Order: sequence, then C-alpha cells, then structure tokens
Amino acid sequence: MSTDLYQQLLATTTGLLLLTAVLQVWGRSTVRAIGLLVLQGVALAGLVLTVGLHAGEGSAVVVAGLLLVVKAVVMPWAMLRSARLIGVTREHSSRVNPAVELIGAAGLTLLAYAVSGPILGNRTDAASQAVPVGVSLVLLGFWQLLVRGSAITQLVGFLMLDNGIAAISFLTSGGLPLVVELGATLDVLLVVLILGVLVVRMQAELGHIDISELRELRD
Amino acid sequence: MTIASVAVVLIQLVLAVAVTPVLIGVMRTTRARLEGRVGGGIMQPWRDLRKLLAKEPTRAPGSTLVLTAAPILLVASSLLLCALIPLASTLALASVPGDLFVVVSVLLVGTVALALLGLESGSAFGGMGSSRHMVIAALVEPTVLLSIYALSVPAGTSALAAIVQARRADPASLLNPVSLLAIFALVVVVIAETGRLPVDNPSTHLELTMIHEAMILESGGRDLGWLELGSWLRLTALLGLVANLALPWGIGQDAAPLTLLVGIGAITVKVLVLGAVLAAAEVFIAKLRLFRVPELLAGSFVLAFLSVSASYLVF
Amino acid sequence: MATLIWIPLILPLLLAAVSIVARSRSWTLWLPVSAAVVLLGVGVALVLAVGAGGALTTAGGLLRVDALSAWMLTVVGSVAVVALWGGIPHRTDRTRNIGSFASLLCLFLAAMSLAVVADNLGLMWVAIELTTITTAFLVGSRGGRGALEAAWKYVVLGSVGVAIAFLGLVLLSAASSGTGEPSLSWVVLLAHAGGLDPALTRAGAALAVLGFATKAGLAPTHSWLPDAHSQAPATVSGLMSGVLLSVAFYAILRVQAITDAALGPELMRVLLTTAGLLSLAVTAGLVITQKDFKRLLAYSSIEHMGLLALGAAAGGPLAIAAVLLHMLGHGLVKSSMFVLAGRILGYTGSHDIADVRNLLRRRPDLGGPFLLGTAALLGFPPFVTFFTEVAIIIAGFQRGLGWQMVVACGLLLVVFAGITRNVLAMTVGAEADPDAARTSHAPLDLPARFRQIPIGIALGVSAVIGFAAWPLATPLLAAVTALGGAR
Amino acid sequence: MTVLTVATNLVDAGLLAQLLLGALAVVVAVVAPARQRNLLAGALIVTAGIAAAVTGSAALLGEAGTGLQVPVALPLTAPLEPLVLAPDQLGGLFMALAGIVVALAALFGIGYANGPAASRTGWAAFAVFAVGMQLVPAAADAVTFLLAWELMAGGSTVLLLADHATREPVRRATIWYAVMTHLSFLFLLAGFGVLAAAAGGTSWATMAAASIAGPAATLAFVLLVAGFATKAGLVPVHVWLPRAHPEAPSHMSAAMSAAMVKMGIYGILLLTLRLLPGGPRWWSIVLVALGAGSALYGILQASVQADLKKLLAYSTTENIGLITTAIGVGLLLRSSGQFAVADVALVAALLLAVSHAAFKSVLFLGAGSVLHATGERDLDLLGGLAARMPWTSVTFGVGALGAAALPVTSGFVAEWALLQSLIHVDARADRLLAIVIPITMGIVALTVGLGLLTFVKAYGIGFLARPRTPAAAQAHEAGPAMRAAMVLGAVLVVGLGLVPGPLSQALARAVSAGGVSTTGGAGLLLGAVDVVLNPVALTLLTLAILVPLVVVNAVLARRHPRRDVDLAWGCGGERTSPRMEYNATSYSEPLVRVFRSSLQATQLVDVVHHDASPLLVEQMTYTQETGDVIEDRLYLPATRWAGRLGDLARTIQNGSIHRYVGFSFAALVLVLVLVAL
Repeated sequence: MSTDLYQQLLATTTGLLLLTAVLQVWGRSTVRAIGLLVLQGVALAGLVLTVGLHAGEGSAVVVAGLLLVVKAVVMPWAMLRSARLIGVTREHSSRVNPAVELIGAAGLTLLAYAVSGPILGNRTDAASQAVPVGVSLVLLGFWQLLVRGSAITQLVGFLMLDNGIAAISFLTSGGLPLVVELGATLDVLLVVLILGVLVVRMQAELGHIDISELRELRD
Repeated sequence: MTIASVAVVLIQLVLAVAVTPVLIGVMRTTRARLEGRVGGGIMQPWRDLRKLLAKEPTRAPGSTLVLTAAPILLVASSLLLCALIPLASTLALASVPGDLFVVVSVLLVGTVALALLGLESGSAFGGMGSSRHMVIAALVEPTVLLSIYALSVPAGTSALAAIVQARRADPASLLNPVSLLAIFALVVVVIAETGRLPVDNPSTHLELTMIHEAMILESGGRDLGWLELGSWLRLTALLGLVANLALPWGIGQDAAPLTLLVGIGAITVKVLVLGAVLAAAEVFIAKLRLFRVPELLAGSFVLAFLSVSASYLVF
Repeated sequence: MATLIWIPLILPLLLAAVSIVARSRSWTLWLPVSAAVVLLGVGVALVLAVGAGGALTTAGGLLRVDALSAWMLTVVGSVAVVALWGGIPHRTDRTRNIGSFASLLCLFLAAMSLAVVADNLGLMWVAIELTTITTAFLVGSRGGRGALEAAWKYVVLGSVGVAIAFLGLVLLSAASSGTGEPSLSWVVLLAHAGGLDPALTRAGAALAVLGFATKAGLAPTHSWLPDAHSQAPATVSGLMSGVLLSVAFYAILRVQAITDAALGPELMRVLLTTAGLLSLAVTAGLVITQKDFKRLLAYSSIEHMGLLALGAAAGGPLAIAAVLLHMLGHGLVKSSMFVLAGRILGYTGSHDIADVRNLLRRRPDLGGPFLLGTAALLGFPPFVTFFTEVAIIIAGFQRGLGWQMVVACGLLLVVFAGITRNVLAMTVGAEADPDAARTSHAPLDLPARFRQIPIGIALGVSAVIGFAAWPLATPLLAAVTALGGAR
Repeated sequence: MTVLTVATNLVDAGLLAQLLLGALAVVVAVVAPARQRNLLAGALIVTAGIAAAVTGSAALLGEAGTGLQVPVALPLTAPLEPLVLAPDQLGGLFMALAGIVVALAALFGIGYANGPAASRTGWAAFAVFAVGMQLVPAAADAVTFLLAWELMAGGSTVLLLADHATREPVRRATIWYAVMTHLSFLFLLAGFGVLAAAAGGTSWATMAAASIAGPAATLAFVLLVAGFATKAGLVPVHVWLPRAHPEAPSHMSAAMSAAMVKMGIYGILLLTLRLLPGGPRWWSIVLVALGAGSALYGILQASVQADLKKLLAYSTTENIGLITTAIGVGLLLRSSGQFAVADVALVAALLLAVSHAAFKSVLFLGAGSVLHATGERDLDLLGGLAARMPWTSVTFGVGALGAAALPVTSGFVAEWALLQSLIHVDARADRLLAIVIPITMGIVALTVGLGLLTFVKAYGIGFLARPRTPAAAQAHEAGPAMRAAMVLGAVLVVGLGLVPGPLSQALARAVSAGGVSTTGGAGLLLGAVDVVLNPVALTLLTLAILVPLVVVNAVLARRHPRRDVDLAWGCGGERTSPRMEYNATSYSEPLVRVFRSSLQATQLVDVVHHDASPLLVEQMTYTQETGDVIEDRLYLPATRWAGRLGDLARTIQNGSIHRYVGFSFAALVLVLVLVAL
C-alpha cells in the first residue's frame, strides 16, 4: 500500500468516525442512532484494515472482519431488536438544551485535539495524527451518556466510547494481541447483550426506559 | 525534738486555753460598752463554758458518731493550730515545723468537722449553715494561700516560725507594699474563717443570715461547749498569727525562761488588743448579704495576688 | 507446579457447567463453596511454591504467578469461602434458579482467578470486565425495581470505567512500542520501564488507574458501589466487597509498579492520594446520616479502599505489605458483615437502620458478631485492620505524605463516629421490657450453628493474623518484592 | 528472646505472666459456669493486677527487662521496628499503679458484678481492658503502645455497654466515649507518625536518640498532647468522662478513673521527659494552662453535681488537671534552669497521680457499693447511709478526705508537694514566671477550696443526715469482697499519706529527680527546697492533743450521759419529712449563684397559687439546672455541623445516574488535562 493511499484511507475512515460521532450527538432518533453506529462500525473496520495492511500484518484482515461483524452487524442488530421489542424509536427528552449539547460536543472535540498532542509527545506519523479523532469519540460517547436520558441512547454512547478506544488502539500501536482483542470484543458484546436484556426488563417492569427516572436508590 | 520545743508547744497550748475565754470576754465587753450596754463581764465566757461542759447533750434517732466526734475534732484542730503557730516563741518542733500548708490544712479539718456536723442533724438549718460555711471556706482558700505565699517569698521558706523570725530580723520589710497588702488580705481571711462581721454575725440567730450558729443549732450541753471552745481557740490562734506577722516584736526566739516569759506576755497583750480593736470595728460594720461576701473575698484575693506579684517584681 | 495455575481457572468453569445442568438441586449451592476452597488451597500451594522456586509461568507466558499473584489468589480464595459458605441461604429462603445462581458464582471465581494470574495486562482487563458481566446478573438476581436500577447503574458505570482502563492499557501498549514489539506483558513492561515513552506511559497509566479505580470503588468513581452492594444478595455483596474491589485494586498496584519504575512515584501519588482522601471524605459525609445498613457497609468498603489507596500512594515495603494484608483482613471481615447483614435483613425484613433495634438482646447470634465485625472494620486490635491502618498511616508520614495523613485521620474520626452511632443504634438500647426480649430468643438449632462457623472463622482469623509473623511475614515481603521491591 | 529465657528476668516473667493470666481470665470468663464466673475470672484478674504491681515495682526500682517481643505479620522494615514490651522506670511506676487499681477493682467486682457486667463478655472485656492498660506503660515503641492502648479502649467500651438494655443513656454515653477515645487514638497515631517519620523508627529509643526539633517536634507535641489530654480527660476534651463514668459498672468506673486516665498522664510524661525533652518554653505554658483550666473547671462542675458518680467523674478532670499543672510547672522550671524545684514539681505530679489512683478507687468503689445497696446514685435521693453501711461509710469518708487533700492522707502529701514547688520558684529574674506561678497558685488554691466543699457535700449529703427515700432507708452493707476492696483502698490512702518519704523516693527515680529523701523513717524531706513533712509526727502530736480531750470527754460523759430525744431541735415544731432536709442541689446553690455564668445555671421557680386567693401558695417547685459550657459551645455546634454536612453530602449520592456519570466524566477530563499539562 502506498503512503499516499494509506494516508488517504486513514483520513477517510477517521473522518467518517468523527462525522458519525457528531451526527450522533445531533440526532434525536433512536433508529437513526443505531444506523449511525453501523456506519461507525464499518469505518472502524476500514481503519483497522488500513492500519493493518500498512503494517503488513495479515491478521489485520481477521480482526477487521471480526470488528465488522460484531460492531456493524451483531450489536446494532441486538439493539434494534431491543428497541423494536419495547417500541421505542425516538428519544422523548433531552436533559439539556440541544444547543448546549452541540456546543459541548464541539468543546470536547477541541479538548481531544488539545490533550492528544502532549500525550503523543514526539510521534509525528500519520496514524498518530489521527488519534485525536479516537479521543473525540471517547469524549463524545461519554457526553452521550451524560446528557441523554434514554437507556438505549446511553447504550449507543457506550458503544461510541468503545469504538473510540478501538480506534486509538489501532492508531497508536496497531492493536493488541489477538487473544486480548478477542476477549475484549467478547466482553463488550456481552455487556451490550446484558444491557439489552436490562432495557427490556426495564420496559416490562417500569413501563419506560427513561433512566433519569431511576432514582429510587439514593441517600 | 528538743525538750525546749516540746515545752514551747505545751506553754502555747496552756496559754491559748487560758487566754481564749478572756479574749472573748474582752471582745464582748468592748462591744457592749461601745453599744452602751453593761455586758456580761470579761469572765462570762469562761463561766458559760464551764456550765455547758457540765451539761448533758442530747441525741436524736439516727444520729451517728459525727455528733460526738465533730466537736472534739474541732477543739483538737484548733489546739493543734495553737501548737503549730508561733505564738509565744519561734522555736518549733523539728519534725513538725509550723509549715503554712500544714497549718492551713489543720484549720480546714476543723472547718470540715463543723460542716459535717451541720449536715449530720438532717435539719434544714444545719444544711444551710454548712453550705454557706463551705462556700465561704472555698472562696477564702486562694486568699489564704496567696497571702502567706507573699509573706513567705522574702523569707524563702514556708515555715511560719522562720517567716516570723525573718520579719523580725528585718523590720523594714514590715511596711513595704508586699507586707501591707498581704497582712490586710490575711485579716479579711481571719474574719471570714472565724465567722466575724461582716461575713457572719456571731451573735445572731436570725435564720436568713446565720452561718456558724446554724451549724451548731442542734448541739447542746457538752457538745456545744466543745464547739464554742473550738471556735474561740481558732480565733485566738489566727489573731495570734496575724499579730506576730504584723508586729513580730516580743516573740521569744530561744528557750531561755525570760524570753519565753516576755513572749507569753507579748502575745497575750497583742491578741487582747487586736481582739478589742476588732470588736470595736465590728460595732461600725453591718453584716454583708451572703451573696456580697464573694465580692469581699474577691477583693482580698486581688490584694493577695498583687502582693505576690509585687514580691517578685518589686525586688 | 505450573499446572497448578490452571486449576482455579478450569475447575470453576466445570462446576459452573455442572450447576447449569443440575438446575435447581440444592447441593449446587455447595459447588461455589468447594471451588473457593480449592482456590484457597491452590493459593496456599502457590505461595509455598513461589516462595521456594520463584515465579511460575504457563501458557506461553500469558499466565504467570509470582508471590503477589499467589497472595491475591489466597485472599480471593479465603474471602470467597467465607462469603459463599456464610451466604448459603436457609432452606426456606431458597429460590428456584439456584443452578444458574451457583454457576454465575463459579464463573465469577474463575474470572477473579484469571485476573490475578494473568501476566498480560490486557488479559487481566478482560477478566475484570468478565466479573462485571457475571455480577451484573447476580446484582439483579433479586428482581424488582431496586435490583434492576442497581444492575443498570452497575453495568453502565462499571463498563465505562473499565473501558477507560482499557484505553489506558492501549496507550501503555503504545508506549512500549519503542522497546521493540508493543506489549502488555507486565513482566516485559516492568523490565523495559526505562525505555517506555514517558508521555504515553503517563497518560496510559493515569487512565488505567482511573478506570480500575471505578471497579475498586474509589471516589469519585465510586457511585455504583452503594447501590449495587445494597441490592445484591448477601453473598454477592460480600464477594464484591471482599474480592472484586481488592482484585481491581490489585490491578492498580500492577500499573503503579510499572509507572513508578518508568516515571517515578509522583504521578501515582497525586492520583492515589486524591482518590484516597476523596473516598474517605465521601464515606465520612455519607455515613453520618446513613439510614440503610447495607449501604453503611458499602460506604465502609469505600473507606477501606481509600485507605488502601493512601497506602499505595505512600509506597515502600511497609505500606505495600500493609495494603496487601489489609485486603485480606478487610475482605474476611467485610464478607462476614455482609453475610450478617443479609441475615439481619431476613430477620427484620427491612434495610432501614431504624427498623433494627437491640439486636444484641433480641438476636445475640447476629448482634454479637455484627458488633465484633464492626470493631474489626473500625480498626480495633487484636484485629489485623489495626496493624494495617497504623502501618499505613505511619508509613505515609515517613514517605512525606504528612498533611494528607492528618486529613485522613480527621476523616477517619468522622467515619468512626458515623459507623459507631449507626451500629450501636442497631445493636444496643434500652428495652421497655428487658425480660421479654431476653426470653424471646431460643438457642440456635444445629443448621443455624453450622451457618455461624464461617463467620466465626473469619473473625477469628482476622483477629490472629495480625500477630502471625509466621507464616505471613515472608510471603508478604515476597509479594512486595515481586511488585518492584523496596522502592 | 524465647520463652525459656524469660524466667530468668523478673520483669520479663512478670510481663509474660500478665499476658498469660489475662488470656486465662478471658478463657475462664467464657467457659466457667455463671455461678463461679465472678469468683474465678475476678481472682485471675486480681492476680494479673498483682503481677503488674510486682513487675512495675521491679521496673521502677531499676530492674530492666530484656524485652518481650510481640510477633507481627507486617515486615519489620523502616520505619517499623520490632514491637517490644520493656517498661522503663517511669513505665514501671504506671504499670504498678494500674496493676494495683485493677486488683482492687477486680476484687470489688467479684462481689459487685451482676447482670451483664458478670456475663461472659463482661468479664472477658474486663480482662482485656485490664491487661491492655497494664501493658500500655510497658510498651517500648509506638506500635506496641497503640496496640495496648486500643485493647484498653476496646475492652472499656464493651464494659461500658454492660447496662445498655436497662438504661437508655448508656448508648449515648458509649458513643461519646468511643468517639472521644478514637479521637485520642487518631491524635496519637498521627503524632507518633510524625515522630517516626522524623526519627526513622518507631521505638522510643530511636525517637529519643534522634533529638527531634523544629516544626516536626512542634507538630508531634501538639498532636500527642491533644491525644493524651483526650484520654486523660482534660478540658476541653473531657466531655466523655462525666458521661462514661456514671454509666459504667462501678468497678469499671474505678479502674477507668483511677488508672486509665493516668495513661494519658503517662503519655505526657513520656513525651516531654523522654521523647522530646527540652522543648520550647511555650510547651510547658500550654500544659500549665490546660492543667489549671481543667482543674478549676472540673472541680467547679463537680461541686454542683448531684449525681454521685458524675461528681466523681468531674473531680477526676480536676485531679488530672492538677497533675498536668504540676508537670507543666516542672517543665517550665527546667527550661528556666531551676532544676531542683522542677524536680519537686515532677515528684509532686507523680504523687498526685498515685494518690488520685488510691482515693478515686475507693470513692468509685464506695459509690458502687451505694449503688448496689440502694440502686440510686443521685445524692438528692440518698442520705443516712452512715448508720446502715458503716464499712462503706468509713472507707468512702477516708477517700473523701484524700480527695479533699486533708491530712493525713496521700492527697494531702501530694498537694503539699505541689504547693511547695510553687512557692519555692525563684521568679524574681523572670517576668513570665512572676505572672504564671502566682496565677497557678491562685487557681490551685481555689481548686483545693472547692474540692473541700465538693467532698463535704458528697459525704455529708450522701452518708449523714436522714434517708431521703425508702431506697436509702433500706440500704444494706456490701458483701465481703467489696468490703475488702474498699478497705484495702482506704488503707492505701492513709498508708501513702503516712509514709510519703519512701514513696516519694521511689517516685523520684521514675523522673530521675534528685533532692528527695526520707526523714525520720517515713517523713518526706525535700532537700532541694529545704522543707520537711512528717505525717507520723504530725499524727503523734495530734494524738497527744486528742487523747486527753477524749479522756476528758469520756469522764464528762460518764457523769452526764447523753439523753435520747425524739427531736433535737425541731424549729419549734415536729420534723415533718426528709424532704425538709438540705440536699445536694440546695447545698451547692450558693456556689451556683456565685459562678452562675460559667456554670450556665438556670433556676426556675414555679409557683402554683391556691384557688381561693392569689396570695396563698399551694405548691412551689424549684428547678436548678447546670450545663457544661464547653459541651454547649463546642460539641453541640460541631455535631450540628456534622449533621448538616451529612445532609449536604447526600446530594453526592442522589440516585441520578447522570450525576454519577458526570463524576466519572469530570475525573476523566481532569486526568486528561493533568497528563497533558
């Protein structure tokens, strides 16, 4: 793979990641959020493939395929199923003003760029230049968790956070050992499944999935 | 323990017992004359005492040993004071020097005996007298210790005999501020400890004002006799102490019979004159309300405190 | 000997499978207990083996047991024995899905064992995240709104926290790329600590500690803990408090060892003292007016984790040895306390402190051990917590954390006051009719006595191990050395 | 050092014996049948106490132990040094003191303990407490000290809870006690931490050898003095005393008050004489101020209490205050170069400590005997006990004499020594001394005066007069074990007062003071200041006066025997009811008036008028209440603030997951910024 193409692909996939992340924050529809997640999964898989092939690792294909299946197919499918099961397609309420939400997102992206520089130190290669995108994804995912009230949107935020970490992982060190990578992916998948189950139980037990209403346990 | 000092103790004891009724008689007569009365005569207290000691005491159900013991303890403590305080001579027992803290504690034993007697009867008056008596005793305590402390600083010792000796050897120290303040404070103490005006009125039986009399109200006969004797001896001892501290002349300093005789004569005169002066002064004073007494004592405490500070800062 | 390492990983998995198959038979409840006993046995055997011949590795270096791992395995095993044995419900209280409950407990034990024997930090992370997954169902197993809420909060906050830890590990791995192949092997990282990229190590270690601190229940990321502990069944609360928190803290210790070697102790000191003092402060603030006794115990766990953080911040052989010993002592006592809390809950039917009165008279079998356990939690001798607390504070002063230790002492007093007040409110007090209360309790029957045994053992052991120069001093020192020696 | 070599050294053997006896007592307390438990466990604890007395005396007289090492699981790396029990001379003194008090209290407990105090837990806790307390002064390093200290604290807390099921205030008292005790512990822990950090080791020897100075020394001094003061019950950290002492079983109160608080004194001495000698002058001023303030405040509160045990508790604060004052004066004089007088002050401090241990044991045991006999400890409901409980009455009276510092008791000797040290200060060249010493003297004198009133009240109201309630009227004498303990204590009070010479000489060794010698077999000669006190001679002189008086009185009594009357003097009428008597509240009423503001006194007169006319009074009720200013001004606001903070803190955990995520998020952002900076 030529350096130019590598840089081009890197830019495309990371750009796509950031775009989907911002769109996540912008949007209100649950179904669209899950759709964006699929897109994000695809972009992530692309990123992995790019980085892996550039480094000349054959196993990258396997990992990319695995990520594609889990992040772009299985998880969105599971979430969509939960959402359908409880009949929620649109988020009812946001806890903060949408403008604030977006300004916050912008600020966090800036923060991501600001802190990434010092953290990466003297690394100047193309992949490292893209790391702030991953950090943005982490922070924006967290931001989703913080400002959204619906259980499913929280789940989306969590996955975005996880995608960000995966992106950073591949951009900085070309990924972790396969066994760890497998274990980590499996863990995240299980967490998503559990949370999906809990969402369904929540709907059954409480009649809603607005987690800001979950305030029985307190001091 | 030399024979001489034992002799001095014996002489002081006998002297105190002999002089005390006279002292009381003098004081009462002085007061009566100044008030325009005839009075009972100088020997009247002596006759009272003899009469009381020969009479039977009473005992109410539920009374304890305190009823008998307290009067005798009072007398014993007063006699012990007379033995320890340098009255006729500054010769002291080697193993029991007239240490001022020992003297004060012996005085307090008498105070406590009286207070317990007041409570023993279980009557309201006894308790009231005892309570007031102890409050005054407690508040007097700082003045007592501080004033003697002030006097002991120049002498460098707490033995009364040594203090008196030092003062006699250096007459200039008698009139300096330390000494004057301390002696004045001590006089207030003596008045409070012996229940004289303006702290207590020894001749009243008015329920709201009496202190000493309230405590001994339940006692009669022999018990009362001891109590009266004990209180009077206390007055003698304390007046003797003040007299010897303020005017240390005449007190004997060795065992020679002549100096002892002079000492006996000097202390007798000093005590009687002081008693008369006190009695005369009492004519012109009204008793203070009980709750004004602390103010008086606080004032005397300040004097004593100043005298201690002065003794350090002036030198 | 290295094959020993596989036993605590494989056996619980097998037993989990057996429990699933056996479904609701009541003997399945004993399977986790036996797994824990085996864990303890293996732990002790490994302590001896490591003491004799140094660290053992297997699975191509992926699994490695050094003195610290062996110690942790022993801690996990012993605490789990107490929590699981003591937590076996009374015959009348048993629910239908015993089988799956037991299998989850077995899986939890396997995950915990994996976490402590993994040499690769990534694998350790996977194991710790697995515990989130297994305990998620356990926390929610009681059903009902509260359990659901607790489970949701637990999974979301826990997973997010652990994800941050993963981010940190990723950066650490990147930091090691300068030394050749990027690696997450703890041994490799420690050996090449000097060659790690400082900026990335700094970021990676800080994030990893932040993430694991969430699981360890350190403030400010402690929020899931009181809810999860109060809603989970007694056994699970005991396991989480005694084992899970300690294992998460173990992960922090491992990361700290690398960072201290690479960057010096300042970074970890700042992070851990902040977390420690904040944890103590949170506990101090929330135990004063606490109304729920299981939450009270949960906050007490936060306090103890805060103490551990302060000890780790202080560093040095004495403090680290005290931290490791404290894990054992606190785990034993806290798991018994949660077991007792579960029984008190069964007796009164309420979580409220206000509903529990004069236990010492009404139920001496609960009130007595509860008071003793409280004394142990508060650090009274002869319990081991006394020694470890004293050692941590003194070592803190010696290592230059003077004012932090003074603040910590102040906060400990408030915690003491809050816990004492609430526990005494539950256990003692005047009865309108003392005789009636005295006669109301019958002597314990045999099964009840049997259920008292693990609590008695736990409290007894925690009372004597403080004095156990033999056999504990050597393995403790070995564990400290394994962590980087006398820094 | 192994167990086998122990037997060759008396101190080591004694320490081991105490440990074994304590452990045995715990075992016996648990396994012995209820009927024999008091006797067996009590006897073992008495033996342990005697062992401590012997060991301590041996150590005081210069027999050094080789050290008994306590095993510990933690590695002995810096700064932790081996945990060793090896009392020095000062420690020996306090160990002996604790041992004797424990023996008396346990002996009393054999007859006294009933109900929960006689339970398995009760006796086991007492054994733990006793042995822990005896070993506090044996510790040769900070960790062992804290270990013994906390065993003592834990055991006493458990015993304090004994009567929780019958009296509601017990729980509150226990909470106060536990919290204040822990405050003390944490102060000590922090203080020893500072010292260990500065010296590089935890043993006393290392700390002393390091000659710590500067800010570390100051910090350590402040922390440790605060810790020891809390245990000793000095104002303003005295609040647990008047709550815990009344609620504890009486033998426990005696042990706590007579011995446990002394461990605070031991600590102050250890700190100022051994660990940080030669500190700046203001340290001693702090001690004098603490001590004098506590003495005055304590006795003022004691004098107005009607609850006998509360009165005794406040009196403990007073005595501890006097001891601290004496220590402060001693240190002040040392720093002024007046070593001879300083030695007198330090010996006076020890004499005060020993004497307080003796008379306070007797007083609390006596109070226990009264409580046992009547079920009351409120003086207003007692009275007339002297006739019904002669043994208790006499022994309590002796104790009260000691507390009032009247001759010839140990209390008198101690106070005499203190006053002697004060008046022999040469303050001429030193303005600070010229101010401090007279003020101290005044406060000590006022304290002595009020002490006199307090104990006249306690004895006179409680034991003399007529019973005020049926309970008091039906009082009975205590059993043999209780009587024996009280009598032994009373013998100590008088005995120590009669032979102060040898005692003071022994005490002087503990603080390596010179100028103390024996004169005339038993008398005390303070050579440094050239004063002598010979209580035996004083007693002989008194007898020489008293015997003739008694003889005369007997002769007179034979001639005119006493006449029994129904009523001695009834104010012209019949004695209506015991309610007419002066009681404890009325006794202290004048004093309350004098010190109204500092006692926070409220007096309320409630008059119910007759229906017929407002001029006729049907009923009058007088209520007088006194408060603890320090508690009201310091502790109540503190607890209120704590409650408010607790409410505020609850917003941290308000149930909102978004808030929780926010905490994590904030932490993440902060950490990112931190590592990027």
